[in-house]
Amino acid sequence: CGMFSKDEEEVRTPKPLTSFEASVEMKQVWSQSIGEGVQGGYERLKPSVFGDVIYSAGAEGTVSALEAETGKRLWSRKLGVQVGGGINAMQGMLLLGTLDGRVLALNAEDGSDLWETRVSSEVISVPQVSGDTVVVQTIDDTVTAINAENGKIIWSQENLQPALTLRGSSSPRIEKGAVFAGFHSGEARAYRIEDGTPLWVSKVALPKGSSELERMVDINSSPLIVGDNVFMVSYQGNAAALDMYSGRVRWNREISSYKSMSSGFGSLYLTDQDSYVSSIDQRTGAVGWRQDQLEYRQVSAPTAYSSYVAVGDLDGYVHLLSQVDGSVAGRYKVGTAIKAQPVAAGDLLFVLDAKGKLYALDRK
Amino acid sequence: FVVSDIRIDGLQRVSAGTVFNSLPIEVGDDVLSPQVAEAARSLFRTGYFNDIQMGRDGNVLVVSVVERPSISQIKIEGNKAIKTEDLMKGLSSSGLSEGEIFQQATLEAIRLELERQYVSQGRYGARISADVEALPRNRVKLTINVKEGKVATIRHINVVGNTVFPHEEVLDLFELKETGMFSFFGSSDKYSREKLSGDLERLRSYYLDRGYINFNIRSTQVSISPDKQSVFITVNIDEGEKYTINEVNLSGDLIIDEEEARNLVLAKPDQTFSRRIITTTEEILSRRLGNEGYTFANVSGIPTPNHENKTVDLTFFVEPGRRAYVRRINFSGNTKTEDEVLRREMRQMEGASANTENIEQSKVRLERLGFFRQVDVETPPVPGSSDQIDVNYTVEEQPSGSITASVGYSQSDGLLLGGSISQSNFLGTGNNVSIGLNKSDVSQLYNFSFTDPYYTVDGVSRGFGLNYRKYDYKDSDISSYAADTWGGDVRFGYPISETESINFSAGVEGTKITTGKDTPDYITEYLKKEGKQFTNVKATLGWSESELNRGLLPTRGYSQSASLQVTVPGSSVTFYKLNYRAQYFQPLTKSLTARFAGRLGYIAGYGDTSTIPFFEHYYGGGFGSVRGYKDNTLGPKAKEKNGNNFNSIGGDFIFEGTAEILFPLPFVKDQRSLRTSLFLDFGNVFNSSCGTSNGKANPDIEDCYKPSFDQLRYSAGVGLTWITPLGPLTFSLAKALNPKGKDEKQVFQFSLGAPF
Amino acid sequence: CASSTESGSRLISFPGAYKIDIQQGTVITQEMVDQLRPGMTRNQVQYVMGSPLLEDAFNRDRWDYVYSMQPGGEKRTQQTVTIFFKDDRLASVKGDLRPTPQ
Amino acid sequence: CASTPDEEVPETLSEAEMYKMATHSIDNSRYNDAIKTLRTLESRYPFGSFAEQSQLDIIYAYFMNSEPEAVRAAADRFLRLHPNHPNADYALYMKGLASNTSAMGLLERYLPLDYSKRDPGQARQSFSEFSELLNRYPDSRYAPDARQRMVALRNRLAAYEIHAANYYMKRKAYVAATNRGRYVVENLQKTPAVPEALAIMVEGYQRMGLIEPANEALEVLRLNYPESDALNEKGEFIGYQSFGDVNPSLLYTVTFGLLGDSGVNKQLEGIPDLSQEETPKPPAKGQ
Repeated sequence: CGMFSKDEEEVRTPKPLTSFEASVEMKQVWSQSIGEGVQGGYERLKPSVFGDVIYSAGAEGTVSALEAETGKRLWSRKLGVQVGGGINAMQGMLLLGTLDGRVLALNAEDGSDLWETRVSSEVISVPQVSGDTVVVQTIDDTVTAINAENGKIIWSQENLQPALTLRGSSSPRIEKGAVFAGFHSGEARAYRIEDGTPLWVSKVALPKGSSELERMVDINSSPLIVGDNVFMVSYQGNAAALDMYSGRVRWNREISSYKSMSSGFGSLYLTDQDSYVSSIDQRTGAVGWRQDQLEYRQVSAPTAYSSYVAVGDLDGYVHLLSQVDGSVAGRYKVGTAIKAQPVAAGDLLFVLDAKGKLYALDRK
Repeated sequence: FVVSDIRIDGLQRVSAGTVFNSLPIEVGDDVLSPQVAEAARSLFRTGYFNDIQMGRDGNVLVVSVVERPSISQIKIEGNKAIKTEDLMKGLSSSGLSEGEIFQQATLEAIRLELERQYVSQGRYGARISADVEALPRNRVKLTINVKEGKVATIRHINVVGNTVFPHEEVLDLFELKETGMFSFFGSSDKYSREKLSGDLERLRSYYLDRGYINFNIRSTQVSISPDKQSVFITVNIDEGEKYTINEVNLSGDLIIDEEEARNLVLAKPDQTFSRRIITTTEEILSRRLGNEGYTFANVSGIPTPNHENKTVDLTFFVEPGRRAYVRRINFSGNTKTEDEVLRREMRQMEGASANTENIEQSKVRLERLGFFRQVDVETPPVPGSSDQIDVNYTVEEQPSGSITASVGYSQSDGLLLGGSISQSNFLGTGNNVSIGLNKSDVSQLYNFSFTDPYYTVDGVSRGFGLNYRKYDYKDSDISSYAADTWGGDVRFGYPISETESINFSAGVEGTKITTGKDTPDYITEYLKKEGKQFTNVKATLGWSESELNRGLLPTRGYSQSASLQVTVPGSSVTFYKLNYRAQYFQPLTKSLTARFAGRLGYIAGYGDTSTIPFFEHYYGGGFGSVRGYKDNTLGPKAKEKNGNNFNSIGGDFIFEGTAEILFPLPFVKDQRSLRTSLFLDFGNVFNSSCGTSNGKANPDIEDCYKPSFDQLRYSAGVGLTWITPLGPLTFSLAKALNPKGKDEKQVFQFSLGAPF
Repeated sequence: CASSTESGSRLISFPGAYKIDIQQGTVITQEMVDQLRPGMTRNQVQYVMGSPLLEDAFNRDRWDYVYSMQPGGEKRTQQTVTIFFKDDRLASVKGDLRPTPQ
Repeated sequence: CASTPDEEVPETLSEAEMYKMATHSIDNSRYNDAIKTLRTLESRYPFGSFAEQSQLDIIYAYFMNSEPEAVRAAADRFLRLHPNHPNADYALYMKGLASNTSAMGLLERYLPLDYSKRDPGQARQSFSEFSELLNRYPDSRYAPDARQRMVALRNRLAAYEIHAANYYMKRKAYVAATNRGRYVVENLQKTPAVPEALAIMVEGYQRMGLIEPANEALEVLRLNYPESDALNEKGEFIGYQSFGDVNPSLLYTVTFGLLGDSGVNKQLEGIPDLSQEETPKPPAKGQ
């Protein structure tokens, strides 16, 4: 009971790793530091591959382009602004969002500035682009569309928020002329990309319980579009499959996650709040398998990588789980904690750790 | 059926009376079954019973009840951050304590109550579970175990959209701070909704006070991390443009003339628009109207911005409302002090037109008495009348004087008996009384003084004092002689303005000196010349002024006093003493105040007296003078006859002062009876003639200087004063910076009941 | 009337003593008194003159409005206006100020 | 390490033994122990036959232990649980007594302080609690004592008004003094202060030159209180009183009253004091 005694014991202690017989070996192709890591923040900083170049942004604003195969640094630039969301390399343009409420567009060739637009609040999710429209979602749940040529704001739609929200923000998805976005209120909405007219709204999860904490049902993970299904998952709520055109809920299953999902072989892979990685059948919502050996290891969002599901954890281990039964197939230790979702490109797997070091891994 | 009697069985704790009260059926009613069901429901609503059966035995209505168990004990485990007593208090405030009736709803209420207490402390991750254990005699034991989890701290506060002021400047406004090195110290990094709304208000007025009239907070996000240990706050703002004032005009019934009102208005054309200037002008104008008796006056400054040229036209609408009158002035909290002691300080009369300045001035006068730790005033309107108010003063009394008693024994002094009472509010009568009696084999000291500050209702004060002191011993700090004194004086004073008063006193004082074996020659020569017996008749004329905000431990204002004391011709020694004392408070920041104080004293003989008697000299050093030096050891010292230590003999000119910084102690809540300060003291005692009777410096005299600045002694240190019922307790830790010659240092000094 | 403690001869002889001003009663102006009309109800009188500080305990039909001021140490000056009611209607006005006849 | 304080009272004691132990400690005035035992008894045997009686005794123990707030809380709790218990009047009575003495700190209780000159707030609260006792239990055994204390409290409130009125008379604030007098005459009838109040009103009105109200008040004074000091044998008003500390001459002040002239100096006689006899113990069970 002393004044400074460690009286705050950990409520959830991470499960220690057990030995297993590996069926796949991993090796490091190259590794490079790309600037400052995310440290304790919950921003969405993950690298983005375009052509055979991988672009990445550090938390304090260093943007660099590396050759995907060899990791050779093509160019790198210090923006000197806190980057919240990004980087998205699409159509020769690099998009990122900042903590002081701006969306920046850089030229993919040399990183020079294209345009910069001030939006309503912090951007800690990845701006998306389709055709000549960039769509960004800020943490005040406002979706803003910006002209990709000159950075002028085309339209913006605001949404009501609960008093207490979960730190983090979902990145919208653009598909077939519509923008799909998930919000802190647990609702999913679709807007027409030209003028932002709302197409449909549907409830992914309903708040329940008495205190503000129990009533949080934020959708922080990005929507995943496969075919005409929009898959969404909310915190302390459900995973749900929505019909892209009407927003009707095809199925929903009670699960709580705030990290993005990925898909493969007809099923969805997601990491829930207690770091269980599970696979859910896209058509029926039934749970395929559920890997609990990584309980409480603050596992990152999963990425489908060849026939495996790749996740990172708090000690810097990359785990490869078999997509079939979720069993641990391989494990490889990189530097420190991995928070960002791994990125698969060709047969390379790129992993960014919290200290801002980018690793390219391949199977032996 | 007609109910002939009602019988209740199964009653244990609840009294039959309560059951009958809530039973809608009486003896003699003709009762049908729905009424019986209704009766059962109403009984259930009392919440005392688990189960109620309504039966019938002939014409007797039988009510058999099973009482709900009562909670015999509530035990809470696993709680460290919040003490069990606080949790229990929270529980009993929502009706859950030992001895209460146990209901299932109470268990849920307990869980919610405890969770609320933890959330309010920022421990969002806390999880609480409770289990119930039945005990014999229908009692229940509740064990609640708590998993507290970590306290959520604020990881980052971000203001989006501020371009005008740098990020740090804006964050400084916030009471909530990002967690950092020293945040475990206070709770500024714990999120609380009230603190955030206070911060937003400060942010808004910061902008509005600097011309940004269209400033607007678009939205605020408070988000928490999934592990519930970090809170993120984002405030999105639109600054808008900076506006300047175009023209200012007044409208409505001004009561006071336009000219005076106009120069009371702080807002001037083409000055930057500022909301604070508007609110302060509103206050000044309504207070000015209050002085004319319009306490219900209402002044509102309305800005009309015109957006093209970014200017604002300001109009102050003045509604005097009705002239208000005071019906009654009530005092509460004065359990010890008499009502008249408070009422005579009032500048506002009952049955008179209410005057805000007088009401405020009366409050300051009460604080200046020094009897009260806290004085609050409120002026509620009298119900049922549109223009009458009552003035209610609530006071919180504090000890106003000191009581000391001492019994001791030492080989040199023998048995020591002593006691002294000095109260400035004796028995609540407002009179200043001090009685001192000390008796030991070596010395007897008796003194008595009585002053009635309000001998007349207008504040003419009158008092008298008697003292008798007899020493027959060598060892005291002042050079080796003992002075037996006896005397008495009469003193008067009366106010000559709201803050100034003059006082005069006359008294007679007899002194007899007896020397010891070590008495320095300086003294023995003097006594040979002047004889050992002195009888002086003294008259004093003084003037004093005080604008302090409080009687005890003031923090603002200044006070000064000057006095001339003359011994009437015909006394054995004729001299005059000039004294001047002043102190000044200058608030530096919200919590820091600077205090500067100084004292000047000069004695000179007249008539046939050339040298001043040494026992009338000024002595310096120690408390109330230059701390860090032993009491009364500054200034000229004479070598003792044999042996070479020196005793101080004082001087005829004293100059001393102090510069202090008063700061609040971080942990102490009640700052009103405690004062801590960092101080720099300076001063010394000088002598116009250093006893050079035969032309050159007398070898036996040391540290004797003519008044000059470079002979001042300095000391610096920290002091603490604490007002206790036994009297002001003062400590000081001081380092003498430039002791010279025979000055004696004393780092730690302590005193009880000494004037400070 | 009673022997008073305030006979002029023995004024206070403390030189320059400060005494506070003693103000009592409601401010009465000629303009207020002029608004008085016979037959006014009590509320109307109260609206014009302000509430009476000196309600007479033994005679409900009489309201005395007194204004007195005694600047520190000087003589006490006083203005009085008394209003008489007859079955709750203003009957007559007496005292130092009277409504000027229209 | 904040473990809950363990029970000094052994678990094994039966209800009756605990009650005997509590009464024993009350008898030789070990009130703290009595309170602790009674509290444990109540929590262990909440339904026992002694529960109600122990709640009564705990009120008495708190009072004698001079914890006025605790007395009031215990009394309220008893009244909540047993609204029409035969001894409910005792709880109400003790509430009145508690607020009467709650203002007196340790020092004031033994010093000769005149409470009519001090904060009347407690007196009003205690007065209202006693009046609640009188109108709910008019024939309670404590009614006479409560009534007597109420009279004393009213006298004290009236005396408080007179002191304020005296101050305003000294200040020559005659409207204030007359209103204070009127407050006593209108709200605090049948108190010994009424004659003084009337005398103040007469003098106030006279000083303000309002002759009719002065004479009305004088008439009432003459009829009801002919022997008042403000009247001479023939019933003429000879002035309320003169205060010594209003305008003494310089000489009188300097010479402490030997020379010079200070005017008549007749202070107010003493005001009847609160009756201080023994505080009654709660009635034994079943009485």
